[in-house]
Amino acid sequence: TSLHPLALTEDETSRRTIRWAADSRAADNADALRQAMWDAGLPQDIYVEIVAGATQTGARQSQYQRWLSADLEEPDMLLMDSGWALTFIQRDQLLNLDDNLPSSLTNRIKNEYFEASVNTATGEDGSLYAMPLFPDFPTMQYRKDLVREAGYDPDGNNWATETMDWQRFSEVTADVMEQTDTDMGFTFQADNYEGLSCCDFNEFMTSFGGAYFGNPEEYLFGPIGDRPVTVDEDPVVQATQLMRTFINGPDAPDTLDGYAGPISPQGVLGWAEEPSRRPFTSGDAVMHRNWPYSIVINGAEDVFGEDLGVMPIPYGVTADEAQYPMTGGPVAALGGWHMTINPNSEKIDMAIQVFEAMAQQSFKLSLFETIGWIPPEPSLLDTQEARDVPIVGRYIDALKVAGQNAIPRPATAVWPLESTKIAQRVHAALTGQETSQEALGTLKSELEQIEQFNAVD
Amino acid sequence: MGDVKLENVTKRYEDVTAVDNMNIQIHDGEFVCLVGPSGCGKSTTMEMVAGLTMPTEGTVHIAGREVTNLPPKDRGVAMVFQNIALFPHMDVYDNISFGLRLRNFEKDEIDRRVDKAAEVVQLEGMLDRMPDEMSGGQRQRVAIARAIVRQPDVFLMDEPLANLDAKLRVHMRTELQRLHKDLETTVIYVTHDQAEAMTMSDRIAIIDGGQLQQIDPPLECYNQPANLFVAGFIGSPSMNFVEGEVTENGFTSEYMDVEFDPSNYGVSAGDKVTLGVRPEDIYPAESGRSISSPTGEIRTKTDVIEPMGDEIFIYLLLSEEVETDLEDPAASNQLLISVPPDSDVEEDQDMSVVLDRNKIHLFDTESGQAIEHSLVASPAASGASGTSGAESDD
Amino acid sequence: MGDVKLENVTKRYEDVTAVDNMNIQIHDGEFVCLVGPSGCGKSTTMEMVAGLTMPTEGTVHIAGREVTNLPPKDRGVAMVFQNIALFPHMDVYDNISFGLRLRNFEKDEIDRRVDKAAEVVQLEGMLDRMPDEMSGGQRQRVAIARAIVRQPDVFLMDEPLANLDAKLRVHMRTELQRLHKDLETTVIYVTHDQAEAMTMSDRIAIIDGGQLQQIDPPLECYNQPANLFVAGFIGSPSMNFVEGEVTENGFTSEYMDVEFDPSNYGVSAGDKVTLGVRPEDIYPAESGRSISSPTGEIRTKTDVIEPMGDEIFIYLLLSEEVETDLEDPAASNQLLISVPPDSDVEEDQDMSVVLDRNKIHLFDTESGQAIEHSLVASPAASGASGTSGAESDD
Amino acid sequence: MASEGGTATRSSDSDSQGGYEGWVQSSIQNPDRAYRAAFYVVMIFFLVTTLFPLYWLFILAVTPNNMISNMGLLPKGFNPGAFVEVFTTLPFHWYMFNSFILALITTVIVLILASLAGYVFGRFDFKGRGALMLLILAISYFPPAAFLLPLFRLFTGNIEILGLSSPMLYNTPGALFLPFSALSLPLAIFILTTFYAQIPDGLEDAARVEGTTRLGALFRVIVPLSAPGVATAAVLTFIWVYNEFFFSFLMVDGQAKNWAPIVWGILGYQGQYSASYNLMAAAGLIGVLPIAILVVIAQEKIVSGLTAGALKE
Amino acid sequence: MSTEQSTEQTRSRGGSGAFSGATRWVENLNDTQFAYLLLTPTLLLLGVISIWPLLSTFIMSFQADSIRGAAQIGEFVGLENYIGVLSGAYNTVVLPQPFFDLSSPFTSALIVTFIFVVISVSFETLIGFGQALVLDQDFRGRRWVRVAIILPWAIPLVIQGLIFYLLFQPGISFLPDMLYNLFGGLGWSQTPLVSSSNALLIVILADIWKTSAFMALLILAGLQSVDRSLYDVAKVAGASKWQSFKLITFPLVLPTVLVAMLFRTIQAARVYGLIETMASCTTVPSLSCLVVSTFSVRRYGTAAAIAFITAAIIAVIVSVYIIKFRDEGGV
Ligand SMILES: Nc1ncnc2c1ncn2[C@@H]1O[C@H](COP(=O)(O)OP(=O)(O)OP(=O)(O)O)[C@@H](O)[C@H]1O
Ligand SMILES: Nc1ncnc2c1ncn2[C@@H]1O[C@H](COP(=O)(O)OP(=O)(O)OP(=O)(O)O)[C@@H](O)[C@H]1O
Ligand SMILES: [Mg+2]
Ligand SMILES: [Mg+2]
Repeated sequence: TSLHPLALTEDETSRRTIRWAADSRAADNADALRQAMWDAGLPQDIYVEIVAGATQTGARQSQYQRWLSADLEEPDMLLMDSGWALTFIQRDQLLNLDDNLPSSLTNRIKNEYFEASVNTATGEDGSLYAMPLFPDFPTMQYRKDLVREAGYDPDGNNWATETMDWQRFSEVTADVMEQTDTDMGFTFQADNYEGLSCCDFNEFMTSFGGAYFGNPEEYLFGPIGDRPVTVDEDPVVQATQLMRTFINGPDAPDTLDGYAGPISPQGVLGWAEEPSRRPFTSGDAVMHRNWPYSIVINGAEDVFGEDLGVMPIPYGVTADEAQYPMTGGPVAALGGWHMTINPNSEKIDMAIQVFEAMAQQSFKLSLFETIGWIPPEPSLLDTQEARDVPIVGRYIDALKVAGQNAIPRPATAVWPLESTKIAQRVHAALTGQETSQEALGTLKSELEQIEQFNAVD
Repeated sequence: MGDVKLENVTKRYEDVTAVDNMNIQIHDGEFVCLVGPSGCGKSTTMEMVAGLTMPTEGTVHIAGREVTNLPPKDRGVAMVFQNIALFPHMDVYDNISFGLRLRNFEKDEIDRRVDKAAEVVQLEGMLDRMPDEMSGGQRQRVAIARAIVRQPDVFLMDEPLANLDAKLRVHMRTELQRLHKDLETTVIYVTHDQAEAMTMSDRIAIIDGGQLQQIDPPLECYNQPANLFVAGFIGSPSMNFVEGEVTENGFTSEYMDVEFDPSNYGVSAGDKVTLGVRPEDIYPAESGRSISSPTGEIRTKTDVIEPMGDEIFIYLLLSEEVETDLEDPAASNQLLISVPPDSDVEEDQDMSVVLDRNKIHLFDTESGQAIEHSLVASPAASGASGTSGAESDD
Repeated sequence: MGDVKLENVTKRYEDVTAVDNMNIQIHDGEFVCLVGPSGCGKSTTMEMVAGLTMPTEGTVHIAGREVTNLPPKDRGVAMVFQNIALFPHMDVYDNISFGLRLRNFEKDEIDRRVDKAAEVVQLEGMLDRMPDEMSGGQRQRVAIARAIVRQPDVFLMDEPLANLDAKLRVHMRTELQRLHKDLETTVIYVTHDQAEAMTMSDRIAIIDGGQLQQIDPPLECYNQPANLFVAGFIGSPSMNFVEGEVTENGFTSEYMDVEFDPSNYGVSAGDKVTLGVRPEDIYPAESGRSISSPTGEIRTKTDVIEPMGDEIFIYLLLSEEVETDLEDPAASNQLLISVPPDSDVEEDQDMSVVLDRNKIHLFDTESGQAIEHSLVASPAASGASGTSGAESDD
Repeated sequence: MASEGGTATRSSDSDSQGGYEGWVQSSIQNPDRAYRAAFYVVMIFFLVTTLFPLYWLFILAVTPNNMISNMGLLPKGFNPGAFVEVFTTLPFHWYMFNSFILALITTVIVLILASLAGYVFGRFDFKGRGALMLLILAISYFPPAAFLLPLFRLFTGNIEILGLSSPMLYNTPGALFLPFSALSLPLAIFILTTFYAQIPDGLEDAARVEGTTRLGALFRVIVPLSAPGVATAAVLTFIWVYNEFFFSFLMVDGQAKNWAPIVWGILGYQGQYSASYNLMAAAGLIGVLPIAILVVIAQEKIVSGLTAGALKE
Repeated sequence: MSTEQSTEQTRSRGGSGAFSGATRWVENLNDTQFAYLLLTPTLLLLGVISIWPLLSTFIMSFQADSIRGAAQIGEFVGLENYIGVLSGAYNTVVLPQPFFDLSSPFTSALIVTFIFVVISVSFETLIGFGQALVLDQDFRGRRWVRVAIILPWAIPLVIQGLIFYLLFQPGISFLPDMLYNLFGGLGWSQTPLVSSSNALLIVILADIWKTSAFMALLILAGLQSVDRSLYDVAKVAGASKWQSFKLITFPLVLPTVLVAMLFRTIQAARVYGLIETMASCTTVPSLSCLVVSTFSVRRYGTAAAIAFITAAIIAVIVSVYIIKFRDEGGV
């Protein structure tokens, strides 16, 4: 119908097409994915057309928003960020999987998938509205060669599963920097953007036992206006000050004593994922916090290969010492994407078949292999097939730890606004415009106002 | 059918009345010249005929139908614009053939007509020039060619020859006349060249201040001007005027007297009248030319002498005290005469002249209306002909 | 000091030579008219003096210094453009005062001069009009005013009066002459109006095909044209030409013979010559005018008759077989004469005419150069004066 | 004698002061030379400032993606392969094709509509002229987001008028060129109004007497004579549409076969976290090529002195 | 008699009578009717694609946000959204940045937008004029210089953002360190893209870089349309180059310049994409940023209200233009 030369030359005649709004990574590997689905039992006459869609998660969210609000029949399936799938679920804009998928499948998801992921796919009524396709957890990547050169023994000390606390981390980093004459120690993301509030800062904060809204088990997803705002508590302040210490060194104002520094360049204040990865990839940094996609890049043979080390993110306090459940220890912000079904679709039956295929082990492993998307079940990570996957397979252990300690962002209807405020204030504290105390105090009052104003009545 | 009729046509701009209650009827196939001082409304009149300007009041008829609200393209007119208005993005060929191409003429026919027109205006071989690569006169000729390739009902030509040299003008004049004759097209023609107006037109319409002063055949306008304005305007150099008064036995003024019987001409003693006489109707008394009815000798003194090649203009002072006013040759205290080129005159010499009574005009000084055009023709009954400013034919 | 000198000036466009090796010297304070057929290079010459067009070859001097590469603003010239070119975004006042404002004249002085100029061109009261609210003639007058408010060393005027009516032209003519006299400015003036050229200029430069043909005082050009082109171009109606041959005892052609002694004029039997005589130098034999030295009677037949008001043109056919060629009045087989307006002539009547030997010109048919301007003046020694096309003063 | 320079009121000016013949001479010649020199300095300044960011883009394109960090003024490594990879990674040429076609359609629509509107606004005085111009101008006051929601519903068949639902234009060119046309119209109308208003009446008159209709005069005389303005309006519209960001992104799902424009192609090199800066840069440079060619062609139309020789007035 | 008329008649009889009938009808309309006839297609397109959507958005601006339920928009609340935005009540609880806040000017949308408009439009006009004057000259290689100068305008927004984002990104480009060493003392940040004031300047710079070409192109067209013979007159009248420019060129291109400035002002007042691709709305909030960020979280009522407030502010600026330049402009 689009009368485009490309559409006219396309040959899909013999198959029934179903459209899946995925992303460019899936679209780039469309043929392999289709093959994997067929291999996993999808009837051969079903042809899954993969639409890349917007690449930025925010843009994608708005796009889905428009599609679903306009009651479009297509695309039939949508790949949704675990960070905001809930908002669609809460608005009743997705197909209830409990009612449509075989219960064997839904039960398996609920019981065997990473719990944190499932939480972000479950509605207030307890029904499943999305099927986690893959989770995403950041890890700490490091230059094994440099670390060794400085006299450390990461393998011997089992860094891959038993990460260190921030203090030791800072010392190691500073030491390696100095000994190996490396420009930068630790690169991470502290730009004034969603990634700071959802992830980087969230990790620092949670690893000290802090939380945005009190006990995460209870309040992570609401109720808005009826939960405590705890951003001015000590762990949160500490997290901010620790980040400042990394950037400015312990002698600067509003920092923590006892940590080594500065180990991070001022640049991190303007860096999101890619800018922060580049110095690491080009060999100018010792430590780097990032998502698994960058493991694939940095672990490639022509970059660091085996010299890339991966460990869970360091911690401030252990889970036991932490104030709230789900906090403390080597936390990792939860990312990842879910599969959902457009309730207006005329091909729900086909979509269900696709879901079933996607839930097969073989498919998940092939996703892991072709794109590097981590299987959503911890058990799968233990398989040899998983370990055999090139590059990422080497780092399964660290990823598993991260997955088990994943902390989702508090994605509610007001999260986008709150996220902006958190990023702004934290960033202001990091750049030294305000002290951590001041900034977080203000933040608290702002968040409280937002919660109040948008309270569910 | 290409007769043109303007009925009570008025065109007012914000603070100017360009054309004021104009009534003209031009017959099919007639060649009418519009003349008048700069700014008198000639171009405006043309534009209203063409449909480019909407009259504020009144109606325009062409070929018997009212066209006041018809667009130009449906009026069957072709026009040469005073400002030339070539299409600067088209070469000469395209400019000339523009109207034909619009009408989907065949290529051959277009070529034929364009070639013919280019030949008429002597622009053969320049068909691929752009307007900005031509001289002023050449541009004007393109504009003429553009109009004449078409064969409209009415030709409107607004000073089409203004930028051409004398020789080319004569040539173009005959070409245009031939065209007029061949096509039997009505032509309305604005010119400031008296020779053109005299030789080309069937009738001349003299306009002043937006008002029609007289419309009559050329010689009639020359010999029997309807009023002082026409008398002064037609003829170059202009008619000499002497203001004075009627006495019992004729005309008197500070500088000269002419005898006649006032009752013959419907004037009476005390009336303010102006006497008009053309330069060629004044003769040096000693020239020895025999005139049937001369006036008495008038004593003057020569002042400025302008040899023109084929004749000599002499400014004669009627009074000792003043100097020649070259700007206003018709000033009351001076006479301009024209003598053959071989005449032997010098400045500041006394000269007596006589006027040809046959050719003396009398005007009412106040209204400017003509009273009589000859002090010989007898009865007052004939009156002045053509005195009405408006068209007499309707 | 405002003398202007063009030395070997040539201007070539891609495929046209607009001005061809021109040498002119114009003295300080002189009033020179450039005349010539349309497209002959007058405007181009002016533009080169003004500095708007760079000569392809040659040099331009103004006031004694070479200005060939000087920008217009440093040449001290003011110009009236043939295409008028008013500034469309300025009202009349601003247009006229443009040059003065550029020179930071005081407001009072500007007002004074603008008022004066507006008065000269009779545009008082129109100072706040915009150009597009004016008639063609009014615009042209603004252009003149714009030039004359300034007091430059050299005035360049390119057909400044083309769009004005006869009366206004006469007025403007005198005004410009007065200005010229008052300011003692050099004036170079392009006109196609012979009367203008004759009355206004100190010398007339006749140009043809980009080449200077003659530059001499007006009457000299009229009476002693340097060549056939000048003879035919100057004078309206044009000189009559009859091509023929020199015999032992004079001139002979198909249509007429004129007797003279060839040896007196440096021609010899067998030479192809062209005889030229102006319309006013031909008289009907019976007119009874006494001419000092008439030729024998020539039998002709009247054909077209054109009454002009102040004179009548008669086209005489020298041969029975042909028709009058109105386009080329100088065609060899016909004569155009001018008679007084009261003459009694009709078409197709026999008429014998005599020529004034004093006023007969002889030209070399091939080269076109003048041989003699009078068949009375005796010795061949005097030769033809002013035959050189180039400036004789340097 | 009376020369201009002698006028008393004239404020002191340079060239009448005799004496320093040489100085005068050089002051007459030097300004021109100095002017020329200054001109070249200015031109080079403009060239450097406009081209430097493009040079930077080129550096990015030829530096292998992983080497893009700590960049200086020279590329690190040299990898022209990016210019090929651009096409193998994504059907970038199809995105360019889509943008090109959309820009073409829009430009044609806009030029036609804006010509008509510019003609009446520029050359007619009629009741409501000012108000209408303001209304049209006012449309451009609004951020594009203000149109989005209703338009999206309109283009996805969600609006019912008299029982008929609006056509489903989502993922078709219509969903793009319609809003493109509507949003680029105001600028084009104002540009053309200005230019058409400047064409002397005499030329339009001449065309009409020669037998054109008013519209004929518009398209045969006024439009060609406003070539600089029309070409500029066309170039501006074309480029704007070619690179349009907002609706391009929202009115199609991003597939080349669904008429997704170039912005989708460029963003396609960007992942959730990772970005192939080198490919984006290469794509940016490649994407600019059609425009550069267009400008070269269109500038032939932007020629000077179009009205020269037209009028004597 | 005359042949033209008859030829014409035969042709039109042979041709499409309906068409010539329509032409005749059109030609006979009076000016006002004719004007509206020609405006019809434009008004139709704008009516459906622009005006109708604006009206429905206008209605939305009087409705409450609905960020949770399935309904896109809430109940009618009158002027509440406008009051909330303008009074500052929404500053924290709805908007990511204050709408107008003198105490933190660089995070206040109105002030940021204002600074952006004033600085970028004035520089773009000056530079664009300069570029147009250069391009108007005749010199060798002019065609290539022309292309070069116009090229920035052809760079897609995303790429423009990329260029400047990477240019000012520490760790990627040499520039931030260099600038920090030079201007660090003056408060220039090591990470300029996250300092509101620095980032605003960079965004302005990027905008000037790209959009001067827009101005240049438009002004160049104006310059090219000036009748060359007027310059001849001016030259002979003694005008220097500067005087010709001031008295002839400038007044004659003024309408074009005004149109260019007018639209640039309008566009600049709606700046969003550039900010988002380079520095993000969090750092450099503009009015449009507020619209988009509220819009993208489904606060449609608020977004609509801010859109109309933005339009109203632009309308105020535009009326300044119109009143000031009523005579020169085509408006
Ligand atoms: N830009 C140009 N390119 C080519 N030829 C030109 C150009 N300008 C003028 N010419 C030619 O040069 C010749 C001289 O032109 P010029 O304008 O000097 O004539 P002119 O004597 O002023 O004529 P006119 O009396 O018609 O104004 C003409 O034949 C004209 O066609
Ligand atoms: N648009 C206008 N606005 C105001 N007045 C105008 C306008 N057009 C013409 N006029 C005035 O109307 C009068 C008649 O103008 P028109 O052009 O008809 O004169 P004209 O007889 O052709 O004169 P010319 O011989 O100088 O060309 C003039 O006084 C002129 O100033
Ligand atoms: Mg006129
Ligand atoms: Mg000329």
